[in-house]
Amino acid sequence: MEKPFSMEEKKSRVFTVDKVRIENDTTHSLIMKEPMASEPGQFILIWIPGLGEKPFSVAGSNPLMITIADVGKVSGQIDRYQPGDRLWIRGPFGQGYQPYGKDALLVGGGYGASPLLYLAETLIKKGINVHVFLGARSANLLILVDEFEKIPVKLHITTNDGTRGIQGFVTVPLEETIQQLSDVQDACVYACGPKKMLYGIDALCERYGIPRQLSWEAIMRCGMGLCGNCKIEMPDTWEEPVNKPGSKKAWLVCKDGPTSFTK
Amino acid sequence: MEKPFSMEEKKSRVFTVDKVRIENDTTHSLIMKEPMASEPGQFILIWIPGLGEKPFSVAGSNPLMITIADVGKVSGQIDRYQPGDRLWIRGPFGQGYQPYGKDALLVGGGYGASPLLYLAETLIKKGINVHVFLGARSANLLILVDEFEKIPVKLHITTNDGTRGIQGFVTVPLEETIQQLSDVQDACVYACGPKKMLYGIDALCERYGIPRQLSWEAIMRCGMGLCGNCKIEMPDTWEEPVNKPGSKKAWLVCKDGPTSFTK
Amino acid sequence: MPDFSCRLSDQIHLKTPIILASGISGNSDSLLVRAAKSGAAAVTTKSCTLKYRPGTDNPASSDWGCGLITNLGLTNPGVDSMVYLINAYRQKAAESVVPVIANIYADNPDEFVELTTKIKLAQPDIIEFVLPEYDPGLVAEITAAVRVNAGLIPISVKLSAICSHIGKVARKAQDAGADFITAVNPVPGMVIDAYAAKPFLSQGSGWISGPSLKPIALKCISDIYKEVSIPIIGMGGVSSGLDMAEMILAGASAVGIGSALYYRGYEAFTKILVEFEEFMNSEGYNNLSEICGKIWR
Amino acid sequence: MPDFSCRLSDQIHLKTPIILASGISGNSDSLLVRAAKSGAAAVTTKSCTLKYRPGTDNPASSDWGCGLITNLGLTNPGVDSMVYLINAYRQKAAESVVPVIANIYADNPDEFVELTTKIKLAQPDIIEFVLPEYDPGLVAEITAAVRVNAGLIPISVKLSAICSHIGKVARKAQDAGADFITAVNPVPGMVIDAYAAKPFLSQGSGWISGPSLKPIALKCISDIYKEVSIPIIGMGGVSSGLDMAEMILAGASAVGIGSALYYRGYEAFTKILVEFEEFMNSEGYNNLSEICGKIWR
Ligand SMILES: Cc1cc2nc3c(=O)[nH]c(=O)nc-3n(C[C@H](O)[C@H](O)[C@H](O)COP(=O)(O)OP(=O)(O)OC[C@H]3O[C@@H](n4cnc5c(N)ncnc54)[C@H](O)[C@@H]3O)c2cc1C
Ligand SMILES: Cc1cc2nc3c(=O)[nH]c(=O)nc-3n(C[C@H](O)[C@H](O)[C@H](O)COP(=O)(O)OP(=O)(O)OC[C@H]3O[C@@H](n4cnc5c(N)ncnc54)[C@H](O)[C@@H]3O)c2cc1C
Ligand SMILES: Cc1cc2nc3c(=O)[nH]c(=O)nc-3n(C[C@H](O)[C@H](O)[C@H](O)COP(=O)(O)O)c2cc1C
Ligand SMILES: Cc1cc2nc3c(=O)[nH]c(=O)nc-3n(C[C@H](O)[C@H](O)[C@H](O)COP(=O)(O)O)c2cc1C
Ligand code: FES
Ligand code: FES
Repeated sequence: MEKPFSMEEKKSRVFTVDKVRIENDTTHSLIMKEPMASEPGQFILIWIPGLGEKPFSVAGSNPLMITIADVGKVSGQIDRYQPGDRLWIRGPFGQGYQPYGKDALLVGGGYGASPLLYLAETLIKKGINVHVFLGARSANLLILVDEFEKIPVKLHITTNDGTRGIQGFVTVPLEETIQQLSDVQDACVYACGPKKMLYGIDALCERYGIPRQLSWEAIMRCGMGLCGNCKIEMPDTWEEPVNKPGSKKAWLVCKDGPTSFTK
Repeated sequence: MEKPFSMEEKKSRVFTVDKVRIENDTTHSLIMKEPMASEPGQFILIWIPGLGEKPFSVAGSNPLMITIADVGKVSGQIDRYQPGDRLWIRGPFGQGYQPYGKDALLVGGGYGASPLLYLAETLIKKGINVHVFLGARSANLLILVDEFEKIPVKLHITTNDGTRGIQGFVTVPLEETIQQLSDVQDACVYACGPKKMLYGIDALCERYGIPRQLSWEAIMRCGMGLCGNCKIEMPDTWEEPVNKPGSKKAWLVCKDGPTSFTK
Repeated sequence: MPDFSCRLSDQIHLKTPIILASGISGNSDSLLVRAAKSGAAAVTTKSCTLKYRPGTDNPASSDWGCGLITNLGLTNPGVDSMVYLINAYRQKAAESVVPVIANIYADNPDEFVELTTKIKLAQPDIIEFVLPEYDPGLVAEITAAVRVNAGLIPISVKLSAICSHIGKVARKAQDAGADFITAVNPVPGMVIDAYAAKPFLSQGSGWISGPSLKPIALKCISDIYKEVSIPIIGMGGVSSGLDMAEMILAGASAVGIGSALYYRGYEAFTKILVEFEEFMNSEGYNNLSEICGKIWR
Repeated sequence: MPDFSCRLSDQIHLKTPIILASGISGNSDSLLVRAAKSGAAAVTTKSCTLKYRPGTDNPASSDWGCGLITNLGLTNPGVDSMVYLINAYRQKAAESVVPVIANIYADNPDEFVELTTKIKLAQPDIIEFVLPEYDPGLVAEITAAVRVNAGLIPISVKLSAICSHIGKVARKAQDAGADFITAVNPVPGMVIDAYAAKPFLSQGSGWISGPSLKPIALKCISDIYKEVSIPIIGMGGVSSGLDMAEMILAGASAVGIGSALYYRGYEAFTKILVEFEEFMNSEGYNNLSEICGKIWR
């Protein structure tokens, strides 16, 4: 009988900031000197010794990149980091997005767009057709727009106040695009953003019968699938996998997720 | 910084006897059902639960084979084993023989011949020219003669009482063969047997300036290079490697050995 | 197939010997349901205290290579909410329900009396309690107090691997009325990040569980087995069917798993059981009592 | 290059902080010489008792995956031969000689007095002793007895990771006259072979050393550091330069290695030192006192 796990160290390692890119007033990206093998949709834990540790999406793996909105203690500290500064990072953790079908519809709300650039690049390499939908309350809260403009994707922008792109929610251009798809079964929506947006997108996708992969957030403590703190309930449309009985009402973002896949 | 070791389990595993081959009155070989990746000259530890654990040379690796002389508690118990019986084995441990030069002179005293058949096969595969010298007090104490006769080696047999082969010590035909070598520097003597025989062979080799690899025995306890129980002093001809200062007077059979290499 | 039914007492029969250990998912009724549906033969709630405890800051846990270290600071909603949670678990689990072990923790005998009285309202199948100290006198006093107040509910004393003379302490607990011994709680430890020149966990130190705890736990369980006649719920580093076999061979009647859910997910329950069954079959064992404590026979 | 010189006391200066732990090669003068020549800044002899002890049957040790388990049964030639052995070591080491720590073990204070008086004849640089129990009163009594009889030789009390309230016990030892604390001795454990349905070691149980011991040792050392003002010789699971850094950061003044000789051979001393130097350089540290106990500053 084989041992069911490998004795690798999963401790935090030191990473050094190489470049800082400002995305908007409150959001910036850190590009590290070191790479970290990972998939889009996975997350890492960043530790600031003496301050705390928080999860962030992988926004690029070679070198490792993260996009961070300054909202509090840890993110605020990271916000001040300059090239040469060090961070302690462990990971990657969780289930990433899986490339699926021939059309990909990527939806990002606010800093939820952070893993999508990395995802878009990965999908393009696989020959998948990529649409990107970025939504925010206002133009100054959008992120990564310039970066998406540099790669071969069809970009759709919405703001609630109409300061950039179409006025309204991302779901509007998303729905239009879904309607134009030749085969919804051979396409997939990939979304990342606030829970409310994810529920909305899930309902929309359900209506059109289109597969979707949603990336969820929750407050994490152990990050190891033990404490139960990151538990969320999945939407009713989400079918419970046979090998995970009971998970529908008790899905762990850190271990079952952060991405869910409904086909 | 990498971790300096891998967290693999080195615990005993269960092996099952497949075949038993009688070598002489007191010696027999056990051929297991399972293989064990190993090199000739390495040793394993055989545990008989409730009885004890002792080191034995690897006499074949695929499947694992061992050749055992019945001299006491553990070996006596193993002597009674039949196909289907189980043994607990860990290993391989230690430094094996390294193929060297174009002529190989293999010398076995008593059950010391046990790793030599496996060694001979390995050397032949590398295109090395193999001589085998088997010595024992009497014909009935020789082992593996039939097996050596089946493979392309030049076989020399000596017995102290002349009951088989040349009467006398193995060192006699060994010395003759050394004298006939075209280039002693491109040849190597590989010996396994009682300490006295090894000292003798070492002195002979030193006289002719021929490289030799000697396999030593000692009473082992930890088998891990910690307790110091298997410590022996190497002959004066043995030069201390620069990365092992002090080892000449304190060489660990379990870790530095069991084979030593003097060029 | 071997008979896996596990009779802990006249009242407590488990369908298999595998149990969800305390502290793993044990603050959520729906996660307890998930554990039950995933194959746990009994589930244990997180240690609860009289009042709500928010727990510690992150980092609160880490995989340091040979095992885990955690210090979540006894995060729990307090005993009143725990009673509610246990009832909710039973309701949601419906026909999947398995026995529930309610774990309580207090600093002193008086608090234990209050906790026992309160948790009893949920009618847990077993009340398990964690001791603040292993002074033999205190162990006896607390055990007796819980015993009296638990009424008909069986009680289990949970001992830590750092409890010295653990066999003797377990004996004290048995004499004071414990129905079972749960062992072990993890050992204290500290992971330091040399580059940060700081301990990794926010609290400095934590508790070591998982693979590196196993040989320590096996020693404890075998020491306890030699001293007591009540059943032992063994745990500490079990993550495979062979680990489970070793623990039962050392003297455990049932086996808890915790860290294994990190290594193998909720599937750990069925995976470990399948492996354990393979072992039982290959060795020709028919039931658990054949192997319980067998290393001593 | 950072300054590695390690001043344990006015009398004891080590050229680096790396020490050969007790029980590893410590029954052989020529192996102690080998350790000294391989880079040990001090060597410790195997625990010796009043009389010769043959030790246990094989199997006496194993690598169980996360660390080692050993129970060699205190094999040692007895104190009289140990005195001879220490002298032989000094003579054979000649100019490679490094300080020698003589480790003694007894069951009771009287025996400790006799052992101390005898081992003193070898004039070891430090007398280290292993306690039979961690009862604070006994710790104080034995320490005081050794202290009085050791004369001018500094003494170190070696504590085990299973010693509960280790900080307080270390404090007792300091108050009773200990010059150093050595910590830790390994934790008891048991490795079971499920197929054999037997413990693997001939003695049933043994002691767990190596990587899995490290976080436990770090916690002990930091607990001790907070309670005492005398230097700590830290050990337990150190096998790399980073491990060594962690142990010093936790409060050790010097670091012992044992199991690392299994993982990395006698080369462990220089390899660990080179790695430690890399760490010191990369972090810009200049000497040991800058990092000793730094996690608490
Ligand atoms: C799987 C996962 C991936 C994540 N990926 C990213 C990422 O790529 N980029 C990123 O910036 N963050 C990401 N987050 C969120 C991130 O982990 C932190 O929650 C966030 O940075 C706040 O931490 P803090 O210590 O700075 O704030 P805290 O001091 O903990 O909180 C400060 C205040 O901000 C509020 N707050 C906390 N989180 C959020 C939030 N997410 N949005 C708005 N307000 C909040 C709190 O309620 C509080 O009032 C991710 C979270 C998860 C679970
Ligand atoms: C590296 C190494 C490789 C070895 N390879 C082999 C091998 O391939 N085949 C093999 O049969 N043995 C081999 N041995 C020897 C083996 O390990 C045991 O020592 C031997 O089997 C005796 O164990 P026992 O428990 O049966 O005897 P015990 O009960 O321990 O001893 C019984 C009696 O036999 C004597 N005795 C012990 N060892 C020997 C010996 N080697 N020769 C003669 N008398 C002895 C003892 O002094 C004692 O009087 C090897 C030893 C080492 C160190
Ligand atoms: C994340 C986590 C939280 C725990 N919380 C508790 C707890 O609240 N009460 C308790 O008695 N034990 C708690 N434990 C200890 C476990 O119940 C168990 O005794 C220990 O982890 C050993 O088993 P394992 O190696 O299978 O994890 C916790 C363990 C972990 C890993
Ligand atoms: C094989 C072996 C034998 C030991 N013998 C002794 C001993 O006789 N006396 C003692 O105090 N410690 C002894 N120890 C404990 C070590 O000195 C040390 O405290 C422990 O192994 C932890 O360090 P490590 O993880 O570097 O091995 C022994 C350890 C090993 C591995
Ligand atoms: S954060 Fe603990 S289970 Fe997910
Ligand atoms: S047998 Fe212990 S060092 Fe070789």
